[in-house]
Amino acid sequence: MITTIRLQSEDFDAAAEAAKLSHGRTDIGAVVTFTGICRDHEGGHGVSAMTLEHYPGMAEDEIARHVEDAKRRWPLLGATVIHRYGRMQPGDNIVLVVTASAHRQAAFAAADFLMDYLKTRAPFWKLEERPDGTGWVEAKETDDSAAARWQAKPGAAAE
Amino acid sequence: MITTIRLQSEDFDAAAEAAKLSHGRTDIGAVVTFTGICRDHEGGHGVSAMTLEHYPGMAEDEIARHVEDAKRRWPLLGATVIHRYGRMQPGDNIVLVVTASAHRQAAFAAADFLMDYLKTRAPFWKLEERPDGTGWVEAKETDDSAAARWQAKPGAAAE
Amino acid sequence: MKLLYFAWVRERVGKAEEEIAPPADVATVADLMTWLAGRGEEYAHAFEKRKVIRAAIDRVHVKPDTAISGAREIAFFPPMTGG
Amino acid sequence: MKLLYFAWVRERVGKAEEEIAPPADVATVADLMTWLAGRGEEYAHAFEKRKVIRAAIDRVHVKPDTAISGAREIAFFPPMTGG
Repeated sequence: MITTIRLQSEDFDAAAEAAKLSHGRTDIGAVVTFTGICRDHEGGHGVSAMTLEHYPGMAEDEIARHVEDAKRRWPLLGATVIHRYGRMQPGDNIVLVVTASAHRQAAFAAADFLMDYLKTRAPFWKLEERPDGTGWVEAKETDDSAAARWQAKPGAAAE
Repeated sequence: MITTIRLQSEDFDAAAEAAKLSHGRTDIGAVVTFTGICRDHEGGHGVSAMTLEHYPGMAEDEIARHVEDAKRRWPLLGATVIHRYGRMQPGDNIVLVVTASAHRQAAFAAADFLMDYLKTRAPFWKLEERPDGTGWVEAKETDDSAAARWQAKPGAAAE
Repeated sequence: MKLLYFAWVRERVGKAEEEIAPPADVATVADLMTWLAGRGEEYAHAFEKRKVIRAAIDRVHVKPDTAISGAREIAFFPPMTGG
Repeated sequence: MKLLYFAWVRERVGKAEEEIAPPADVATVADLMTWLAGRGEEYAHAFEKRKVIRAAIDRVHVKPDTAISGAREIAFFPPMTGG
């Protein structure tokens, strides 16, 4: 399986990354890409920009552990995770997850799983620039409960 | 909401379609793309090519009904469905679904939902070229049960 | 009314479409399949696995007990395998 | 051992990292937070919402009752908000 994990401040090209996974291959039947984008509002307040802080070293390790976990749960043929850090403005890409498999259920479930874990376990923190100053984004309970879906039974949400 | 539905024999550019949905917008936080690709094997036999037959007129209508259904179930900001017809070889793109929303759960669930319905309700039929001749692909029970997930409770699988 | 056939239903019937005028007692989609199956060997072959065949009236999926009166276009086809 | 602080824990402590040598009775991650909170106003402020703060030892998430002996690098941070 082709696995790509990158942390970078520069933007990424979702299409090029997806193409890399499937190019020249005839065993892949499904490619799912998730692109997370910086929005201009969040929970009722405006956001003019945000800065993503991360824990270098641990972030890569933690993402790699979850990609390995996803490979054990689903028959993946490829997975790419790219997470940006630094300052971003509304409309800018933040995170990319690409999964490839023979069948669509595995590709969908693995991408969904990886995003839930990136949200709740990968060591990144968002500092928002708001009309009244800057503020750290608080973790959401809905993200924790989304991630908890995968703990009950491996692959349960894929069925 | 921007909705694009196209049936075409020519290839599509998944990246360009995804970019169309989110370009210049700052309210979209999540874009999910699903690309279905022709594989060189299926259920134990080789596939050297396949021809997709469709019911012109009904295919567009049926897809449009499911996109409308998805819009009622989730807060989508955009949706694109492109389905090819004609002869395809392993590695060729077959189908594209792109969904955009403020939040990732809606984008994931809507893309998953649309693919399940395309598989089981959109009037397309695959004729495979196999080592021993041609054969129509049989509908899979796993596809029917995947589509049935969405009937129990609207949006249930998104939670 | 116009009939359309797709995939292996089309191959077995030997044509993609035709105009028909069934008798008045052919009231439902199931009746129509029975009537068609009696029109010759190729139709009998096409409609032998009747429970598997799906139908659409005027481009909307329908069940076998749906009435066909007023239909302009009825299509018969195997379970869909798109996506 | 090396300590790392991230996000608002870093802002409150006023530094991103430091070397420390806690006394031998500081056995767990929770003990370490208590000991750090007693090191001054900025630490007391950083560790006042102790139940919210997460920790990692040598780049792996750990719970408050995890032993710190042998750790080379311990990090403290708020709940993650990436993705």
